[in-house]
Amino acid sequence: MLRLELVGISKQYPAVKANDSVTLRVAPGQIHAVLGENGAGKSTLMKIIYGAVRPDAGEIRWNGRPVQVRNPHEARALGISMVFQHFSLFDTLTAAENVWLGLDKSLPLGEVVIRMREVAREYGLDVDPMRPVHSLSVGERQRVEIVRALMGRPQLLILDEPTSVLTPQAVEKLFVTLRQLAAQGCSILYISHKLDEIRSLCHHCTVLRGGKVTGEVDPTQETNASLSRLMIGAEPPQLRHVASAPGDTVLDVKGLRLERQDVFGTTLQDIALQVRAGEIVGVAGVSGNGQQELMAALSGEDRRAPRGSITLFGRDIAQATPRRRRRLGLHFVPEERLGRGAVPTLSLADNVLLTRTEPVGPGGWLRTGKVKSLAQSLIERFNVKAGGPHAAAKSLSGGNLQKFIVGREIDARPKLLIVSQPTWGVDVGAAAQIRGELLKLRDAGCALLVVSEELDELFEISDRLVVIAQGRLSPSIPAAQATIEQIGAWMSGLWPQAEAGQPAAAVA
Amino acid sequence: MDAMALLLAATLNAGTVLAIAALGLLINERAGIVNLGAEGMMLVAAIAGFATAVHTGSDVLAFAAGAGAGALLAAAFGALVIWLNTNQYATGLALSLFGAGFSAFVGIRYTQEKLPERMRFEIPGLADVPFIGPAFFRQHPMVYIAIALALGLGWFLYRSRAGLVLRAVGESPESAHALGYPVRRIRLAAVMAGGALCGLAGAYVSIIYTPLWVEGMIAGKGWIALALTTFATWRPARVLLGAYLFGGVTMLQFHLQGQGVEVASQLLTMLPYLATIVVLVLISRNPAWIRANMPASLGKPFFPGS
Amino acid sequence: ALVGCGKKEEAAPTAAAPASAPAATAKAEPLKVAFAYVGPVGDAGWTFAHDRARQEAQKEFGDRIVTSYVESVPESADAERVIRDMVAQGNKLVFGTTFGYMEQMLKVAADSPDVKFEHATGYKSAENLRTYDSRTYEGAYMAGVIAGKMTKSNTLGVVASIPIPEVIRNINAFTLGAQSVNPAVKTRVVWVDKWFDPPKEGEAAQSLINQGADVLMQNTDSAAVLQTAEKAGKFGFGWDSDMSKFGPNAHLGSAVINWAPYYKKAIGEALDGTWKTGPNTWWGVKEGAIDLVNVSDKVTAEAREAVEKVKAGLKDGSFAIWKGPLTGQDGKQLLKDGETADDEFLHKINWYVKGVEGKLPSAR
Amino acid sequence: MLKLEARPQPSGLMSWASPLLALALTVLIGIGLFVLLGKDPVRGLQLFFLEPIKDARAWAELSIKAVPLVLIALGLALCFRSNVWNIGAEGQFIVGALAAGWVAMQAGPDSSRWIVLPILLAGVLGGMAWAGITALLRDRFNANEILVSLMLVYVAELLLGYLVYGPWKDPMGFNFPQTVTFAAATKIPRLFDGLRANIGVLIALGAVVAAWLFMFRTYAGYQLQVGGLAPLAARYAGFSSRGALWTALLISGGVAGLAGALEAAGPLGQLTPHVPAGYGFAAIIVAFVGRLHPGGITLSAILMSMFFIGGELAQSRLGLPKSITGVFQGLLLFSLLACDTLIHYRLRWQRGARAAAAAGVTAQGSA
Ligand SMILES: Nc1ncnc2c1ncn2[C@@H]1O[C@H](COP(=O)(O)OP(=O)(O)OP(=O)(O)O)[C@@H](O)[C@H]1O
Ligand SMILES: Nc1ncnc2c1ncn2[C@@H]1O[C@H](COP(=O)(O)OP(=O)(O)OP(=O)(O)O)[C@@H](O)[C@H]1O
Ligand SMILES: [Mg+2]
Ligand SMILES: [Mg+2]
Repeated sequence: MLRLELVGISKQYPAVKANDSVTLRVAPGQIHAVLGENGAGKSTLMKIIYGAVRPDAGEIRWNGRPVQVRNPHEARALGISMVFQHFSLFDTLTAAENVWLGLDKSLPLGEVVIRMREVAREYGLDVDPMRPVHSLSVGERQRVEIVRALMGRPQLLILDEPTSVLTPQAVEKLFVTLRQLAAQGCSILYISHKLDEIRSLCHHCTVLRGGKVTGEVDPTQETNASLSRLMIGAEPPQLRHVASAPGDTVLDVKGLRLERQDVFGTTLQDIALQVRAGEIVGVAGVSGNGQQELMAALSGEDRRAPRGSITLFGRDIAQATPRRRRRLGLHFVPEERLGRGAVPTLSLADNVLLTRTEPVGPGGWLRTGKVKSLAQSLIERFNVKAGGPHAAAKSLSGGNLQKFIVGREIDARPKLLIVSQPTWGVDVGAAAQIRGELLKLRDAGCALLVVSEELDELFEISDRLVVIAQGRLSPSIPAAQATIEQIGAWMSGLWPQAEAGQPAAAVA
Repeated sequence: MDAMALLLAATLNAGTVLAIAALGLLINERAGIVNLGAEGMMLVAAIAGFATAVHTGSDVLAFAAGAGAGALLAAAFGALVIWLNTNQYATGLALSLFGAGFSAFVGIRYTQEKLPERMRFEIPGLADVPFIGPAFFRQHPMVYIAIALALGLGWFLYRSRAGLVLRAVGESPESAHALGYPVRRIRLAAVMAGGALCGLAGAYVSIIYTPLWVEGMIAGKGWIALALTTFATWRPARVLLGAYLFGGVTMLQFHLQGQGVEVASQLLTMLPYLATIVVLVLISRNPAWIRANMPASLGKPFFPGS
Repeated sequence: ALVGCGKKEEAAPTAAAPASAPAATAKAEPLKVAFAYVGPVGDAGWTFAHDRARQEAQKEFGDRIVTSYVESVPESADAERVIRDMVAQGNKLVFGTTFGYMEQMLKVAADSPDVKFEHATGYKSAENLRTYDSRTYEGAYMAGVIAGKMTKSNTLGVVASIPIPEVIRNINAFTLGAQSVNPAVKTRVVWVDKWFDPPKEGEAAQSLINQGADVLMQNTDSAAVLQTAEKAGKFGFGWDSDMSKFGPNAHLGSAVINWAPYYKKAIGEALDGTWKTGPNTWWGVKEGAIDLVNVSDKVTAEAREAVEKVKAGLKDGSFAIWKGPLTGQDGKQLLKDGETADDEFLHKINWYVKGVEGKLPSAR
Repeated sequence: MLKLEARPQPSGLMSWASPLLALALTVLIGIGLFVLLGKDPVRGLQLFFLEPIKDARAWAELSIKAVPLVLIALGLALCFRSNVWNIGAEGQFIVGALAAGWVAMQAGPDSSRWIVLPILLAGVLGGMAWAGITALLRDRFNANEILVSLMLVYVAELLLGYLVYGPWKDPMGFNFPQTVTFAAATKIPRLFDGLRANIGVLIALGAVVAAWLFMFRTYAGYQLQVGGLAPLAARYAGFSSRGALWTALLISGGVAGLAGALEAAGPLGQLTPHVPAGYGFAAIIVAFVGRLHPGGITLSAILMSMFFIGGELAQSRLGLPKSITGVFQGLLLFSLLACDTLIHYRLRWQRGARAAAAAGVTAQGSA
């Protein structure tokens, strides 16, 4: 008997059909992958199973019996738990309170704490129930989410992109837990863009494209290329990676120390880093280890850096404004597209003005014609799918907006481009295009600093790698000489020159 | 000494209106909704309560009518803000203006009405203790209810599961929604509870504090109640404290005048407002303090992705 | 709330009677008379008293006049528009019933020579604008006589609005009245800076009671002070109109203004063409414009007698309130023995008499 | 079952139709109200929508009310677009009037007509200074600007009271709370003989154009709005949020102060405790009903003034209570906010059992 069977599930959103007659069958104890590019409808399907979204048509069978899942409470009552793509935790509440909120039975809080400890011990997911969530690392937060999901002893656990924020070691630990769960008979629905993970973990894989099922395969029998073909209908373009010929030092950071500004932030300590013209330096690390703070200090959003700690072409820019840095040739692509890299409600044309001042005439007068034509040229050059220069930024899909923003900065002919998470949540096709553009820029002699949590990506495009952990930066290592395991170890703060006194504690 | 006791008593009385309304707004804000319409709700509740008292002669019914009127207006506000996602500030201001106009409009025929004789309350035994008696134990029951409300609300927010859910909704409606909590209905309930308390406070003004109906008689108390929630960093006990402090400054100003202090009355009257500003500055100066207490989604719209 | 709305029909102000006069019988067009009020009519107080007089005048002249009013006209630039509109509507006699319309009325009067203007409590006049007022201090003095007899703490309290001569006069008269029967009396004053703000008036009254006052008077427009006295078991008075129902136990009497005699006179003059500008008309007990009414049973016969004596004296002119020796708060002699104050002296009053505590806010 | 459904693109048609729909809704409710009160609704509508614009005099009177509303609302629109919640324009208006009044009182009978310029300038500076307090406390201490600016309204009112009751009192005024009437030279020039409309109309029209250009055609205006829409994006771009805070508050305080100066040296001609006439608060509605757009603000200020004047007329002609104005204004803003939903959503009629089952979710739309 199947644990879960979906028959002909459809869901129409005003603009798109997110699910189109989807059929899915999950056996007990099976780890079942759902694969698909951005917007393929994976999350929607999971939310339908979890009762958070209502399907327009179709049937859900649970253990052979047709059911209506009207809301997450009912899903949990049936034995379905979910860990969301975007964490659904409450920062100011404690871990125990967060878990409590995910339980339906009105257990007293004290009992929740006891049960949490039990579950944690059983699956090796240690978390301190009494700590407020904002004081936890990303990995710990995810453990809270998983513990919450497991508290109800589920028969089906849904995990939506759980590994995008974990170190390779933490991913391995998670897989151990998941395999243990599956062995106990719990079914798992596992969503990821990472083909390697799916091939090593999952027993079965359903591929979605444009809301429709395009294939059902045994992932262990597939290659990355064949999965990719199912997913996007083509293999991703191969990157042409020629050896770099680094030139002069463009960015020189030394002795950068920055007290954290925010109780939930990280203090930067003794950061030293050089980026030369014509090379890409990749910064690896688990999120929350100081990347945000480092980017803010480099971009000028945080201008408290000590004088002389950041120089661009030998010129001190530690306390320069972002606009001045841009004039000197430093451009930056932040990780949040909506709300930081672009103003959601403004048009693409207006968003051009965020970092580009060519259309600003004397006296601060705007030449609206020029603004529009610049936006139009970006749309064309970078192949952005949008309704034109007047389309609001928020109307674009994530990948297309990312192309627009990266394009906007590349088009400005930067001398140093700093990019944070260039392909976060972007599908394979768009990611390949963006990486290609970055490499082209490098070949044209620009210096690039790329921060990413995806090691594959860093290995693919970087010439040198550094690792950030607990607000400190490792020495750099040529990408060709580094291995995933080594970088994974460094991500826990364990690199050779780290002082002896430094705690070797795992970060995640 | 006796004058001191009476000053304390008057302070408690004056602070009660603010305390009840501010506790209501605190419930709103804990759920993430700012309702700038407090003044309007209180006005409509004041006339609703007063009219009910005139017609039925029952204070209990009058308070119920006030609370009901407040809740009703809050529900209208909530429908706009929570379901149609209109701007919270603009909608609240509209409610304030509408409430002022509407209460005046409906209240015209009540301006010359008077209420039946007010009962006097005292707690037997305690009321006769020197100093303490006149200061604390000869008050309208609503004064004690306000204190009980603050304590109860503190317990509710920090000890009960329902309170935890309320805080969770104000902290991150998206997460609460993902967990299956009916965020909008919870918010509406919070907004209506807040409206009901504002209504109770409004009714207290027109049937107990100044047993009359007069256009605009809330005279800014709704706005001050709004300031109190920030002042109190969204903690019930501190709301109570702030309300008494404010009531105290108001009464002190009259006291000083009566004592013949040589300062222009206008300057003395400024005191409560200046005090509010000063306290706001002192509280807000420490962003960490605000950050750790302020409901993170306060004033932001929520679009459930269902 | 909706119920109240439905019932409004009966309660809607009927005053602004449409100009549908019985057409055939009237020989001449009726004279249109308009009143601009500063507050809503409904309250027991200043505007209420004016409107009562308007109604009386309407009754007196029947279909020879048509009266209308606009209430709650702010004393801002808006007043000018309202008054201009009254002129544009064909009103030939316009009453402005608060001081704050002074400049606005002067401007409109200058532009409308064929319309006559009557301005209450002002001090500027023109060819077609004259002023009128009431000697409210006479009522305050009579209330003071009762207060002096009734106080046990020998402390009186006054909730005062704004420190213009009229209000200061009333505080002084109240004190003088009390001292005439009880020399030990002191008066405490709290200013609320508003004519009409019941909650604030109530708070001020409470504060006075807390400081020992057991008989209160107010020179503000609501019954809040009386109500506060009632709640605290103290005494108070009605002001401008009879307020006894707001504090049946606390109420000792109401100092009322009756504008009807003046309104009848002014309208009559306008009707028969004898209206002309002149000095301020300042009527009091003598002309029937001021009275202390509805004196409570709690007031001793002795006190009543004293009040009646004052009233009779004011009526026949044998008694003067402002008569030397009059000593100021600071001990300075304001009127020598036997000297009586003239109106000029009263208009410029800017001091407290001895026995009033605290400092006068505007004396600087 | 009616269901709200998100539109893929905001509707251009609805953004025009929504204000009209809101007005229609308000009028409809108004008619109901008139009927309920036993008044002739046609006459009532006439008083609100025809009388206030029937001739030159009526337009002149309308302009007296509309000019301060337009000026203040323009400043507020800039603030709200920058996400600065200045709701204390009333206080800035008062202090503007105070500063202007102080200059006007320095003028003697032989002062030149040009004294009007320093008077207006003083108004601007006064308003700016008062708004500057809010900006300072927000900037330095992070104090909530809604509450600070609001408390400062009360303080400004009392300050005005203190001055006109005390130091600035007309010595010949029998102690009445008012300053001397200003010298003739200080009077804001009128546009036409016999009508009260003054050059404030021209100033307001100029301000409308200037505000439009600033908001939509200058880099500075753009920066301000980015700060309002997405503070993080503004920081990323390097637009100073402090600069935006100060600019928005100073400009809006300045225009509110200017409006105060025009009022004091225009229709009032002296300072009394009655300088504040509620313009600062009414302008908030004007700004929102006008969609924070200069053109819309002009129209909505005219509409709002019609409500004010119509309310007065309804009182004197029909015996309706004055408070009906407030009811209408509140209703208009409510219905506009509700109608604006239709820009981003459409109403769909949904039938059948599924709809009934989904009743709980229905009202929630599907955003
Ligand atoms: N609440 C919603 N309203 C309208 N459209 C939606 C909504 N939620 C999702 N969509 C659209 O439905 C489609 C499927 O979205 P879904 O989130 O299921 O994709 P996904 O496969 O999870 O993508 P990703 O890999 O980016 O997480 C997308 O085009 C998305 O824009
Ligand atoms: N974090 C908490 N967890 C559980 N109970 C709490 C918590 N915080 C407060 N309480 C309890 O809730 C009630 C009222 O809380 P409230 O926050 O209003 O108190 P407070 O006096 O303002 O707090 P503090 O003393 O910290 O300033 C009290 O009984 C208090 O002990
Ligand atoms: Mg997804
Ligand atoms: Mg506490």
